[in-house]
Amino acid sequence: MSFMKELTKGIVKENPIFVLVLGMCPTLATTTSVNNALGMGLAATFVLVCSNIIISMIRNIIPNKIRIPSYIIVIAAFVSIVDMVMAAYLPDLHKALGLFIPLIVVNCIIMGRAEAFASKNSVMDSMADGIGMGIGFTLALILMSSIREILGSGTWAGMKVMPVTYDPMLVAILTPGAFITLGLLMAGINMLKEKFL
Amino acid sequence: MKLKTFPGGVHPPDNKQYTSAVPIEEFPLPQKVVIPMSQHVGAPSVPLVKVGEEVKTGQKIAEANAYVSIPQHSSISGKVTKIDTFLHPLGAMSLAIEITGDGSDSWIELVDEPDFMNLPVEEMKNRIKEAGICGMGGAGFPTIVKLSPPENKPIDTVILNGVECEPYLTADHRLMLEQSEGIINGLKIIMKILNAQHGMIGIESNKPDAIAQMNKLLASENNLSVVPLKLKYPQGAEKQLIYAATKRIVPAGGLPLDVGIVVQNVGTAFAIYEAVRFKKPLVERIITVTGSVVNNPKNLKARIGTLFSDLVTYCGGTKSEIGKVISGGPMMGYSLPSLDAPMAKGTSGLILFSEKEARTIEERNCIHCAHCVDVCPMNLVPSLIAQGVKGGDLTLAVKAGLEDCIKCGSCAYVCPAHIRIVQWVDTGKLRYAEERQAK
Amino acid sequence: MNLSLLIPILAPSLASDIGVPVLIIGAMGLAFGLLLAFASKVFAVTRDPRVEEIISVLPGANCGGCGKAGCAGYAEAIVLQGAPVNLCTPGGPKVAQEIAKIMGTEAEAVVKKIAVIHCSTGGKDNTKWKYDYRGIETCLSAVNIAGGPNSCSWGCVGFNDCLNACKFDAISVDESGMRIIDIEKCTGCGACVKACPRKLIDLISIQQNVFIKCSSKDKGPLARQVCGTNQPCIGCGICVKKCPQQAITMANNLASIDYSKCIDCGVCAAVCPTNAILDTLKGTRKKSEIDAELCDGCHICVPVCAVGAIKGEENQKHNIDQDKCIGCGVCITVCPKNAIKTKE
Amino acid sequence: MKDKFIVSPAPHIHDSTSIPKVMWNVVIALLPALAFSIYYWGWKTLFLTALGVLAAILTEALIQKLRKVPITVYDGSAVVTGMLLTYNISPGSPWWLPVIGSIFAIAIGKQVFGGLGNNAVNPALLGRAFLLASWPSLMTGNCWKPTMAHNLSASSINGISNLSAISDSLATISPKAYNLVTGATPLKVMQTLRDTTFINTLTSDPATNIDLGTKIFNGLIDMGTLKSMFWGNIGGCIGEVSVFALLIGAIYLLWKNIIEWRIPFFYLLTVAVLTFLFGGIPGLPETQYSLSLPIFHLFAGGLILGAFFMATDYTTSPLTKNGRIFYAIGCGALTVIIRLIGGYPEGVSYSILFMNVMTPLIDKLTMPKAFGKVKK
Amino acid sequence: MKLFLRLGLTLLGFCAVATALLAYVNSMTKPLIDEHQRTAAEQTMSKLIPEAVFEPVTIHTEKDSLVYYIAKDQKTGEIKGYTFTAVKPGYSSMVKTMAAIDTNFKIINIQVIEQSETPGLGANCTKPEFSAKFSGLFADDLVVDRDGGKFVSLTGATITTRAVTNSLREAIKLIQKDVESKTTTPSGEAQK
Amino acid sequence: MNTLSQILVLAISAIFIQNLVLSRFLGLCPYLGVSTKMDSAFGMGMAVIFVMTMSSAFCSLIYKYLLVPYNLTYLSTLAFILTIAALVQFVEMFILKNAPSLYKALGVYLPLITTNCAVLGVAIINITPLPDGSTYNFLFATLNGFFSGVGFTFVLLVMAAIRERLALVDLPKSMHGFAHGMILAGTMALAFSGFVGLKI
Ligand SMILES: Cc1cc2nc3c(=O)[nH]c(=O)nc-3n(C[C@H](O)[C@H](O)[C@H](O)COP(=O)(O)O)c2cc1C
Ligand SMILES: Cc1cc2nc3c(=O)[nH]c(=O)nc-3n(C[C@H](O)[C@H](O)[C@H](O)COP(=O)(O)O)c2cc1C
Ligand SMILES: Cc1cc2nc3c(=O)[nH]c(=O)nc-3n(C[C@H](O)[C@H](O)[C@H](O)COP(=O)(O)O)c2cc1C
Ligand SMILES: Cc1cc2nc3c(=O)[nH]c(=O)nc-3n(C[C@H](O)[C@H](O)[C@@H](O)CO)c2cc1C
Ligand code: SF4
Ligand code: SF4
Ligand code: SF4
Ligand code: SF4
Ligand code: FES
Repeated sequence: MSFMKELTKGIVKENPIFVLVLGMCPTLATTTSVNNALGMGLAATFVLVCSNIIISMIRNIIPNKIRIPSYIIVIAAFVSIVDMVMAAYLPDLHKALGLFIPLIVVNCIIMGRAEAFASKNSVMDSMADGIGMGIGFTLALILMSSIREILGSGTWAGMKVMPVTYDPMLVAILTPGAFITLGLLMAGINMLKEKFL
Repeated sequence: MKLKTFPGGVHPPDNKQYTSAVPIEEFPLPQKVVIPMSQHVGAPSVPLVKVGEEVKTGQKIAEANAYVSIPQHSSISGKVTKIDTFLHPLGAMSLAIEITGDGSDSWIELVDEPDFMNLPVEEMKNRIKEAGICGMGGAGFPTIVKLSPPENKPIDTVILNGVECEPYLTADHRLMLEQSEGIINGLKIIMKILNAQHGMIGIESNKPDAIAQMNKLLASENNLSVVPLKLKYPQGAEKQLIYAATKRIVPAGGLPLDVGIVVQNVGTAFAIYEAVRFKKPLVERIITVTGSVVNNPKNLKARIGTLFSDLVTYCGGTKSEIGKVISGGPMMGYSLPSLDAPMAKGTSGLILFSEKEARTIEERNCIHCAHCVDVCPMNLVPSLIAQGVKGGDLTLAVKAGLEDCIKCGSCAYVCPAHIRIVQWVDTGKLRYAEERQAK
Repeated sequence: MNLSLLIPILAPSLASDIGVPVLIIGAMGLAFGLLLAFASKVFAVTRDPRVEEIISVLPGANCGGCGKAGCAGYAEAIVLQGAPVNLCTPGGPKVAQEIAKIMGTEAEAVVKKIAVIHCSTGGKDNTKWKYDYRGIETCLSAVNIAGGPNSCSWGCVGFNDCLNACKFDAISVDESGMRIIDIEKCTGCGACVKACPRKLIDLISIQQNVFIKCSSKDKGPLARQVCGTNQPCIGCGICVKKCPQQAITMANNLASIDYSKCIDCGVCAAVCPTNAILDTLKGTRKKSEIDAELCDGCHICVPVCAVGAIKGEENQKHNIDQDKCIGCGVCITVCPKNAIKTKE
Repeated sequence: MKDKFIVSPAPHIHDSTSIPKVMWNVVIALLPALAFSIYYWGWKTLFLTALGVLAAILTEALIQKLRKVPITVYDGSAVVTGMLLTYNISPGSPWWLPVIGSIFAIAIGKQVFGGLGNNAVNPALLGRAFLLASWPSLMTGNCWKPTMAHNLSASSINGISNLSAISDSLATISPKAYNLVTGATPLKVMQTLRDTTFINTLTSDPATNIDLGTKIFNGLIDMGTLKSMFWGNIGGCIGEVSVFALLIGAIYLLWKNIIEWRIPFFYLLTVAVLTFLFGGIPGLPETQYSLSLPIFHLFAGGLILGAFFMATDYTTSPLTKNGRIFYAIGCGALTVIIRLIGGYPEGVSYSILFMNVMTPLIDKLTMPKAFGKVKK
Repeated sequence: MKLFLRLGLTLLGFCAVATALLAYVNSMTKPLIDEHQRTAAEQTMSKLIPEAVFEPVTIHTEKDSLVYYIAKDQKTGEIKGYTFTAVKPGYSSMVKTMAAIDTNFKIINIQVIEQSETPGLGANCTKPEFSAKFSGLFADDLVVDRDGGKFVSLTGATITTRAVTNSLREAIKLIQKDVESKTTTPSGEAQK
Repeated sequence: MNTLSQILVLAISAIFIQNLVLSRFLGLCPYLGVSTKMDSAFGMGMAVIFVMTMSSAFCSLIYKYLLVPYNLTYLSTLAFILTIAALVQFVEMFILKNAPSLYKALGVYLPLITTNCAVLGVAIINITPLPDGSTYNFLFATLNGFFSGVGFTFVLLVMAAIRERLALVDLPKSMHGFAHGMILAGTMALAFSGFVGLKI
């Protein structure tokens, strides 16, 4: 029961991007295309789930003083694994995501969930939390990237969706576009909240 | 010659044409006067009379009960008919004494000492104190306090403020033309009391006749002079006047006496002269009754406590619907809910606006045009004061100059967004005082 | 974890591939561990244990959403500067409660007080205007010009300074223009009390239900003339006389209730000729009835009833007019025979 | 309310100014430039401007309606924004460019912050930056060329008038140089000249290259060119071409006390001084210039438009007097930096945008001391 | 002392386990990654000139050096052409292009292999339509229209186009010189 | 180019052209979270400058003398983040004990920084090959850390000043919270894009 609850809360109610406002950097940097976003989302989800599991397993044996370094080592280990595996098997995606794979280590979501959830909850719940948060994160990334890719390149996941005459609004896939898209999405969510809450 | 002035300021149309050429007229004895107990800065006076008591013109009816306070005198002879709260010329309700006249205007005993200049300083000061004089330029600070500076602050210059920079008002202007001798004598008395070496009379360039007249009279005096000033509002504000006339800068939060100067209104000087020479208490003053809806705008010499409605009636009533009643000048005066208020010692004007003139435009967001910054004579950032108070950030308001604002209204006058900056300042000052008290 | 993955580690061919890095990074780990151990010894500082406690409750995301510098900064702000406990968005209400638990041990004993506005008009539409006010719309500013725009110089001007000062959204304006205080939301912080320039708001125990809804110190006729809702306190003094507890005093034409004496009976509200007293329990109190068996007609109860609900000739059975009875229960306390009871 | 007097805070009289008056005056001041642009480019510029203005007004009204706040489009500020935005695009733009730009300018630049007075940066410039980032080819390309033939001779199109004499032979000596001087805006030519490697490739002979480079440079800053630039006989955006027309408007604004002298003065002064000091062309050691180079830079591109109409935008320029000076110097310095070593030939819009975001900080740091407060 | 040991050893433990794990993963993936990197270049080359083996040649110029490959037919060993990589700064990055030319120094094909230009503008240089424009051109054709040449640049990305054309042109000229000098002086020493 | 002008170029590039926040998308969480007040922004900025400089220096040393010689570059992420976490914690304890007043100003921001991806980001950028294939040496890595921190602080302060001003006005309801911060960041990114292509 609680497993399902922990699983679903990350998707909407405590969506890490729109509600908790964590992990902004990859959100903005990797949403230039749906493929990148999906890659980043899955990579982060993998790390999130694994680190949540391990941390909740070891949460009782870590002295408080070195809690953060220890967590970080766990996280970093998984990130490095993702990094290497991706470089080996998905070299193109690895190249596109660039710097942001190693930066999953410091993605506030992962450390935040480790601290806020996994360090206090059972392995099962932590796993559920990780999966839920990961899915929430990934979905949010896909939403962002869909908007940006369609507007900025006229494609969705690489497929042409806009009419040929469409002259893409480049700014959507550039830095300012990232901020503004997310800002408008958040405003939209605020508006919905106001209406329905 | 380049006229002296200060940085900043605005040029509102002066509208003095209604009354500047109209000689002072004596307002006939009113049937009823209402003497407010606080016509001045400081502690309110305490009534000495009871309801039903007979009083003479000039009789003391209320006593100063603190150092910064003044006595009040009956301005007509008659009977005390009420001691209650009445509408005050600044708008609120406050304690006042109502006297119904007997029509005889029988005065207390006055004297005439032509040799008044040789009275001892203490006696002079005593007469001024007993006459209940407070500043007649608007602020109403008890004059006797100003004339008793601490010993470590010698005063070398006395400036008479004949600027009258407020549009519409001509009371000081007429007084300077018609009572120049008295004013000069008042100046001399002040200088003697303060042991000051220089005397100046600051007059704006839109009163060339007053400048000429004063110049003529002062030609023979080598320590007295007229300072013609550029036509600009608020030229009459103390610190700006001092700067224009002497280039001295009164420190923020300081007083003119910190730079060896005392400023008095020309009307005050005249009252001082009368008090010292005749022992005459301050029971009458010049008031300009004007505005587009007044039938016959006039400069009146009227008794303190005369009701505004009586003044308006005497000036022939109104041509059309009154929109707004202003006691004082249009830049700093107060608008009143009715004409039932009396004139006080500091009331130099009564202005009636038509509805159209009175209409205001809604306040909008500040557009940061900085017009207010450019005109502020105190070098403040008025828009940020207003925004700070409005947005709840008093620290910002104080940084932008909340405490130093003299509320001249130049900023609000030019603001294209019609922001009530002065009212925000007022509100901010109240809130800030509260906040500091809480600490 | 699949242990077979670890097997190659044991294989000697991989020893150098794995041994060297393990050695180096392990050494780094050891070094940093020792460094931190050393630091925590040498730089040990005692802090308020509650700070640590709160830090452990907070999500630890260090998101800065609370406006403070990270979770630790927020925890410190709560303990040292008394910051509100509900600023952590990620933590939500659960965390707020937990923090309150850590912080609030002393606070629990105190009876909750809430704000009450002593004016029945709500300003604006419900008041008479003295003039056409064209200034900025805050109560403080308005009151400061020409004595305030409403004809009653004591009453609410209605520009919502109180509402804007309330950080908890506890004050709202209802459709009749009155300011309503939400008992649930009001925390008794007193911000509105400070904000009201007319000093109309008071903090009163949440258990009280009877309030004077006027602050006018004007004399009766004037008060009637200027009051927008025609419910002013006219200083008639009837409530003072009728209060069974002598809890009401009259000063400057204005009644005020001493809540240390008030028993919430509602008599004053019932007798006030102008309805200046609000009784939130009005009509809901359980009424009294006389047990005919026990009543011996001593007539003691008749004069004490403020609303004259008790009828009966001396030495005959009395009865209570149920339409009139307000259920204040005063008669119950005076009946020597214990004949009066609260109706179930 | 006849029966009641009006009571309001002092002052009881007000200057005749108001937001709509100010804004419509700015519109008036912008009209001469519009007239000149119609003269030079044809009616299309009027059409584009009208579209931009209309889009701005409609966007503003729509958002205000959705937000249920008073609709204030008649105050003219949206009109100014729409006009200035259109002034900042090229006359050959497709019709939807000013429309989308205006929508973005008003929606994202202004209304998301609550409308007039709250915006952080100049909406029109934000709109331009948005268009530039979105459709750089339309914004920087030569799409205005076709419409420009309007009663102008080809050689003076880009204003390099003294090159007309050599231009025929130029086409044979160095097609590259010919293309440059006939095809681009003066600033673009200037920027290209600063690229030393470019000059080296004009022809195969280094000496000829230097000579050609020097000729082009001298042509740029020669009196005839400056005259063309003053009247607007050159390539450029709709509103920026005629220095003369813009100055008429600027003088009107100064006279009406709508803008204050500090920002334009220090902006232009900074540009003049810096270009005088550093504006020379590194690869052409022999070029001689005196005041003509700073004048070239003052007249070129959008500087006059920017300094008088955009840097002075109330909301996004500092309040304090000293702040305005720092702000203007910052604008000037950045403009010159971008023109001389930046990635764009013209730096006015970005420099103003950048200083816009600095404005609140500048205001904080330059809060004046009250009259009588001792300076520490 | 106990604290010291505890903290130190715990971190040591974590580091050791993590590192061991990573080292293991690394040992598994490294060959693959290296392979990718190595073959990436080769793949591109063989895409440009199929069925060939490549022999590196280094030319030294005053400033730096250029490596190009002689492509010889896998079977016959006949020289099919040359491949090389050329770099120049574009709009916001270094643009690296690999190209193949035939023995007449005519471009067979090109491929931009590294750039981070503006997506939608300069970044369009990786598209096949762009590469296609190069086939069959000689060094002297590689001048963009803006510079008086004939090469039609990418819309709104003259700078990127220029980077590609200029870098290729210069490289081709170098290689041509080198190859020609070798054919005339059979010793093969091409030092300048 | 001599070293001094190289440093100048590095500074300008790190602060304006390749600004961490506006062009590299790093450190956004604190950029949005701690930019509502100038005071906090300043404290946070100083703490970031300090930690970023230190960590860049340490990481550069570790990379050069431990990881590269033993062919362990695949462990850089692990080694760097370990170093940063330990360093931050050490510095925090150190300041808390030895300079309580400094701790008041900066200390509270330190824990925020461990999870600030900008610090690790800069450490990784420092070992990423430049266009010419070289990497920053120790001095330049340290300076890059420092200037990147300065760039972060700069935009943080600018943002805080804007948001303090906006705090005084009525923003539309939907713009409350992070929404207007995001749009402001986008606006700033557009304003900063004027620096793209600066030839220094
Ligand atoms: C608390 C207080 C004390 C003052 N003391 C003196 C004084 O000792 N001497 C003096 O010349 N004026 C004194 N003033 C009067 C001021 O200088 C000034 O005349 C008065 O505030 C009115 O100024 P205004 O009409 O320019 O507003 C005092 C004013 C205040 C409020
Ligand atoms: C904005 C402003 C304008 C003023 N204008 C005048 C004026 O025109 N004439 C005048 O006598 N006092 C004017 N005052 C009051 C003077 O500052 C000062 O209080 C007065 O001259 C002192 O003289 P008194 O105490 O005799 O009134 C003005 C004050 C302010 C703040
Ligand atoms: C946001 C933005 C991105 C740009 N990206 C590129 C680019 O990637 N490649 C490029 O060559 N030019 C780029 N440009 C520059 C212009 O498009 C440039 O003016 C264009 O290359 C036309 O140059 P020309 O005037 O020489 O024809 C960019 C411009 C902007 C505003
Ligand atoms: C002197 C002056 C200059 C203006 N400049 C601009 C401008 O550059 N861009 C713009 O969008 N609006 C401008 N406006 C109009 C108005 O201020 C603007 O629409 C506001 O929304 C923004 O600050 C200007 C207004 C004035 C009075
Ligand atoms: S801020 Fe005060 S002193 Fe300055 S112009 Fe406004 S009212 Fe006058
Ligand atoms: S004059 Fe008015 S709109 Fe202009 S800056 Fe001052 S307060 Fe703002
Ligand atoms: S301000 Fe405080 S006391 Fe007043 S209503 Fe709100 S919560 Fe209650
Ligand atoms: S603050 Fe006071 S006067 Fe103002 S609305 Fe509230 S109760 Fe009424
Ligand atoms: S993800 Fe970069 S700071 Fe939060």
